[in-house]
Amino acid sequence: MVTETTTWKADLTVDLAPNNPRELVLRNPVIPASGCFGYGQEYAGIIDVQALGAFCSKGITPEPRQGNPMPRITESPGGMLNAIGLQNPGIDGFIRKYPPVWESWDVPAIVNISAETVEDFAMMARKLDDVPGVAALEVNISCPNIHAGGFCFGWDAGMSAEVTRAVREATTLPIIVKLSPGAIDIPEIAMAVEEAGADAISLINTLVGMAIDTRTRRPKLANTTGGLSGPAVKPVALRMVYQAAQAVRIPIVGLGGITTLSDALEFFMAGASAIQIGTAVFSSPTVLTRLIDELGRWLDAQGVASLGEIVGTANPRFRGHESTPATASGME
Amino acid sequence: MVTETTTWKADLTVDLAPNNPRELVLRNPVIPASGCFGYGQEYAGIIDVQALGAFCSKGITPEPRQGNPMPRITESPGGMLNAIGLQNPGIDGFIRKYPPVWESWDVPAIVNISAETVEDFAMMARKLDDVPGVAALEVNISCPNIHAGGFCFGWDAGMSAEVTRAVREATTLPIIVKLSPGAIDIPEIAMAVEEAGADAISLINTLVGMAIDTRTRRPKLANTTGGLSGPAVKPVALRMVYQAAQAVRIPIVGLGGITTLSDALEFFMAGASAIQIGTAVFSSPTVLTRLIDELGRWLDAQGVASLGEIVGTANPRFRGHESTPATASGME
Amino acid sequence: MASAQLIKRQPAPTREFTGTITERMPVMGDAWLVTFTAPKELCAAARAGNFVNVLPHDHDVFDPPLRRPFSVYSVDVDAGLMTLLVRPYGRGSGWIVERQVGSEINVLGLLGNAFELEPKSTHALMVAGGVGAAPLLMLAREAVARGVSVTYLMGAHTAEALLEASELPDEVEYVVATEDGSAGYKGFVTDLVPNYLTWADQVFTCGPTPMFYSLRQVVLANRIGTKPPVQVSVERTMACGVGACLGCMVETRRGMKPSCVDGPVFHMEMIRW
Amino acid sequence: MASAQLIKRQPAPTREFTGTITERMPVMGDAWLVTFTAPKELCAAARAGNFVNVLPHDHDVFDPPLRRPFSVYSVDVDAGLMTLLVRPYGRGSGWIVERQVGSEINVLGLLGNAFELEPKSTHALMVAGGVGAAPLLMLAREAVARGVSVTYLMGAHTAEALLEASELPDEVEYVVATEDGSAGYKGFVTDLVPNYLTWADQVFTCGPTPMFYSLRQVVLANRIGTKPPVQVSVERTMACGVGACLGCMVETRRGMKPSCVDGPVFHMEMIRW
Ligand SMILES: Cc1cc2nc3c(=O)[nH]c(=O)nc-3n(C[C@H](O)[C@H](O)[C@H](O)COP(=O)(O)OP(=O)(O)OC[C@H]3O[C@@H](n4cnc5c(N)ncnc54)[C@H](O)[C@@H]3O)c2cc1C
Ligand SMILES: Cc1cc2nc3c(=O)[nH]c(=O)nc-3n(C[C@H](O)[C@H](O)[C@H](O)COP(=O)(O)OP(=O)(O)OC[C@H]3O[C@@H](n4cnc5c(N)ncnc54)[C@H](O)[C@@H]3O)c2cc1C
Ligand SMILES: Cc1cc2nc3c(=O)[nH]c(=O)nc-3n(C[C@H](O)[C@H](O)[C@H](O)COP(=O)(O)O)c2cc1C
Ligand SMILES: Cc1cc2nc3c(=O)[nH]c(=O)nc-3n(C[C@H](O)[C@H](O)[C@H](O)COP(=O)(O)O)c2cc1C
Ligand code: FES
Ligand code: FES
Repeated sequence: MVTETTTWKADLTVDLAPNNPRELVLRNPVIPASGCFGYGQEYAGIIDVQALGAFCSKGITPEPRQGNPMPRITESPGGMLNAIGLQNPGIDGFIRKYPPVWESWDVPAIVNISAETVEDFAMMARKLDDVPGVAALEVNISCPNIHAGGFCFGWDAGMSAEVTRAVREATTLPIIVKLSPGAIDIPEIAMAVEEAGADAISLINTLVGMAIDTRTRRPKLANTTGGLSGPAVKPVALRMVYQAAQAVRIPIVGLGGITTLSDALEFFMAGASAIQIGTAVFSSPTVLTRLIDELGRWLDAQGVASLGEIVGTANPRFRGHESTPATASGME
Repeated sequence: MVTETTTWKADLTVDLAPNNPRELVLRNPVIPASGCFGYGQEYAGIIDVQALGAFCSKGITPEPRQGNPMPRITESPGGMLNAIGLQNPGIDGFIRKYPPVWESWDVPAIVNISAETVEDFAMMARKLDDVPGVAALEVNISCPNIHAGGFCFGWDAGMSAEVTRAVREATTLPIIVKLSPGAIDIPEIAMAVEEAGADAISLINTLVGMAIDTRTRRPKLANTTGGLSGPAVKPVALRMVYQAAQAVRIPIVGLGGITTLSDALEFFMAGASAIQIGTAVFSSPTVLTRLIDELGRWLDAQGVASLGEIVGTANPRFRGHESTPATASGME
Repeated sequence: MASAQLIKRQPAPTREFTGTITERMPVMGDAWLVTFTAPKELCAAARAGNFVNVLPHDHDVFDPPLRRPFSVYSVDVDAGLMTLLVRPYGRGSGWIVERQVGSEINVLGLLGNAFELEPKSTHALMVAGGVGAAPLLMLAREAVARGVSVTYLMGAHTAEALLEASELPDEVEYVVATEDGSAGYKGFVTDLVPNYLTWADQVFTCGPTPMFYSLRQVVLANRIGTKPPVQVSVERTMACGVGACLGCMVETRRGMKPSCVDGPVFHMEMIRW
Repeated sequence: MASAQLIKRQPAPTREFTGTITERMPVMGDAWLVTFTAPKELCAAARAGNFVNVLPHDHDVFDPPLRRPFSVYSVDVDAGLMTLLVRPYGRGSGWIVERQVGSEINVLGLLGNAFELEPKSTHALMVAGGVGAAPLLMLAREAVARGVSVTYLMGAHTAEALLEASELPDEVEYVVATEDGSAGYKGFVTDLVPNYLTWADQVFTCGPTPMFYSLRQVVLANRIGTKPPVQVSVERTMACGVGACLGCMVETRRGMKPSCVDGPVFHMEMIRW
């Protein structure tokens, strides 16, 4: 499973923020997903982190969080459930501790932020705006809005747009808004955040699931429910990426169960410009560099000069290559 | 994998329509799921169909349907995608063809009905009301409402209640309303259909997913998207059953990925009074009789006299055993 | 006219059983003959064209979930043994050929209908491609046993991928074609078909889908009227194998039919190509 | 005071590598010693307490997805071999013990910290339960090599489930307890601990969680002050194994700590029981 460094001709670069002066150019489209790569250092001794397209940090919150009680993870068929509870040092502790390290790295660091109010999202964005070592923000709207009785921001187009707009006004950094699979109408949410100023969207976050220990007759996770991820969710994630790619023109970062080159190609062909790898990193950290390698060699073998040429090829109504800006009315 | 017939002491019987004079008493809680057991005859030569608690028919529609073009099924990690397209002879053809056969069987037959208008649901219920051989209806509200621009009935509490009420008025047969996992707020939907007169609810139907053939760069299913089922969806299904069991008092039929005794016990402990088995029947038809057998022996080994005693035991806010009728206001 | 009908499934029992692998033999280059114990009633009832669905994972693993269909290659009724010809292709077949002698596999069968050798037929032409050789080998044996003279055409990309002649009864005329010319005729097996169309009373075929298309062209262009009639065994992804899921349909002149019950064998005319 | 600290992870390389199984040996009743090829740098760096995460499925199967942690049981640095003691329990360990000699397994390691034998320690007590024998066996060898006198207490339900005395260096005093009395003391291994608390400078333990609880009771009730200090290797379900997922936490007096990095070995005092 160890990747031998090979070379390929194909162009794997991708810009995830084409409309943003601060841009987000990746040398390749492979990004470890938030919460599955710590803060980068954890894997620095195992793979060449600077060979990646970028990496996402663990979700950061306004205040430090101890996270949920144990057990926090359990396995499910073809997947896993997690209820980490966003354990993190909080925005201030985070800024002191990690960006200074990343500054010396030649790979874009994307900071994943979570909050329970629009104001807190904006506050974190403002604090991160000019922190050296921070290349972009990923806005996790799969969290409960305490002003909406715990109803998740990402389930409602209006609330999703509100968060996006507030973050947009608070920073000029490239913004990737990460959608929740709990929403009924993904295209509606995607268009709403695009219009609200998102540079790109990423999807999907985890599905809500649970497991019960039949010996103790209690939920396996102390938190009762947890987020389902891994190969099991791939078909749902791919469908949502496919739908979103018919709704918006901004770049889409696809994720959810991606483990093999074939999985990755499915997401690109559905309309994703880049991909994130979460659970598969746990199964095989080298999957990240291996996918870059296999992708480059596959494109060469297919005689395709650049990755962009296969993006959306399986999606007849793919809008990513349109030149006119997308508007809700622009949709059929 | 062949089940040797063993005997057990535990009482496995369950009544899925305690508030209905026509009741729906099953000798055990194991039911093959709609679309995964044909019309019963397909498996009659392989397992003892009359040993089952009941069985669900393929989904029946107002008119005959040819179904979707091929391919209709494909495999996914720990699951499968299907887009059969409700191929069936239509309500009239169905009534002529199958109930007469079932009449001589000593096992309740549950007819699964699908429609795109409230009126059609009611029409089918009316036609089935006094058909010998039909024990109950399962109302599949995971279908698009053509009067709501294809928005699925089951995603909206109002529309779900409307269908339930119409079916309730059209028949005195026990009604099981089958919920869609696409809904954001399962408890809200569950309470709405309970108040609208459902005798029981079943959940979950399939999640919407897709797969792409990277060689042809086209969706693997002719229909593009399909329903995801199998072990992969179990955590999501279990979570929804757990939530529904905190919302309603009517019996709950749990399904979604159930394959092993341990899976089945998870659903009972979450609050399901009975279970349905879909995809696992394809992997192993004998799973149905084997689960009944293993369940009986497990209860004996645990010294539990009746299945009911373990229902909801992992769910602190389980309402199934409450005596006062549930109302929306009855919820915190 | 027979060829306007579906081919009825003969009354054959269907059981889910656990077989123990007794032999693994490499054949046809990268394929394997996998032999396992099976109920004698099933071995006795098996006809050429019938298939079984094999569970491609251990009991406590959930992936890959769906059974894989394999035509019955041969049976030993007295010993209660069934043999399948398995070419490792992807996840399922790969898992199966890795099972060692002594390990168990879960099998669902008998499934599907069988090739129909008409009573008055005296000359049968069989056209095999790749693992399509399996059901036709069994058919050749049935035909020879009934005194029918059989010509068995087989195509492959190269010599070593061909079925061993020794597997066929001596009475069978075995003619091969290879794309690289390493054995027999150099080219596609379907090129050989015209020479036999006047000789044969019936044609039976099983192989990759592209082969069906060219065979169909060749037959329609060269036969006289509707003679000889052609029976084809088709391939579809399957879930249940018993007509319950409606996932393996073939579009026929009688509508969408499950190939696991009304097939895998169809009269060529019945299929809407 | 040392026991108020976390035990630092020694600088050990972590690699994802594919090892080829060279030997499978049944031990301790139903368990197996599984030996496979591993990079020499890892074998050389391995210390008692370190573990590796084994991928419990073939490359094209997606279930079960998560790696399973196993303590290093022994290494052969010159030959580049690593051995694990695996008791088949569920899906992952069951798959691993079924791998035959010659098959490959994907391994991530070295992971975690190691037991800390203090320089001034001359008497070490080890208390092993079940497969917890693995890291302590390696520790016993390290201790003996450093001239430390070792008493190794092991408990099991019955005689055949015990570690073979021959696995331990001759210098080690091996004392066993069985619940059925079929060997050594009849009862729990923790009952034997009091006899050694004055003798030992340090106590090291690994075993099922219930054993930790009773050991802790016994130690707190019988030792003088905080002497001897106790180091325990704990078990948590893991995903990443490198401190990235925060799924394997242990609640310590310094907060929630990942047991894959700040453990698996902890000073008993540091854990909030
Ligand atoms: C009635 C019937 C009889 C059969 N008899 C035999 C037999 O005797 N011997 C035998 O070896 N096989 C036989 N097959 C084929 C077999 O059932 C499997 O389809 C084949 O082994 C591939 O499955 P897999 O799990 O290895 O590949 P998978 O992992 O299922 O497939 C990998 C990828 O290849 C695609 N794919 C699968 N099968 C094929 C194919 N045949 N051609 C092109 N792409 C494909 C899949 O869509 C998937 O994307 C038969 C099929 C049917 C329907
Ligand atoms: C640091 C560390 C070192 C370890 N070293 C070893 C070792 O040297 N040898 C060894 O055999 N094992 C060792 N283990 C345990 C091993 O990692 C697995 O947990 C064990 O093999 C069971 O995994 P499984 O896949 O077989 O069972 P699973 O299929 O994962 O578990 C089946 C069911 O049992 C539960 N379960 C899992 N493990 C246990 C358990 N230990 N006790 C009670 N219930 C459980 C699970 O929650 C699940 O519900 C170690 C664990 C850790 C964290
Ligand atoms: C252990 C774990 C922790 C996660 N933490 C976060 C997080 O902090 N923020 C976030 O947006 N997503 C988080 N996720 C979700 C992943 O980023 C990803 O969206 C999801 O796991 C689906 O991708 P996968 O199937 O490749 O894992 C986490 C996932 C896992 C498994
Ligand atoms: C091939 C197939 C066909 C199905 N057809 C129907 C149907 O007609 N009506 C319905 O309500 N559900 C249908 N379902 C959904 C199942 O009844 C069940 O809700 C779902 O598969 C989840 O259960 P499982 O994971 O045990 O399969 C179908 C599922 C499959 C796999
Ligand atoms: S495989 Fe289910 S109908 Fe044929
Ligand atoms: S296993 Fe991920 S932090 Fe320990």
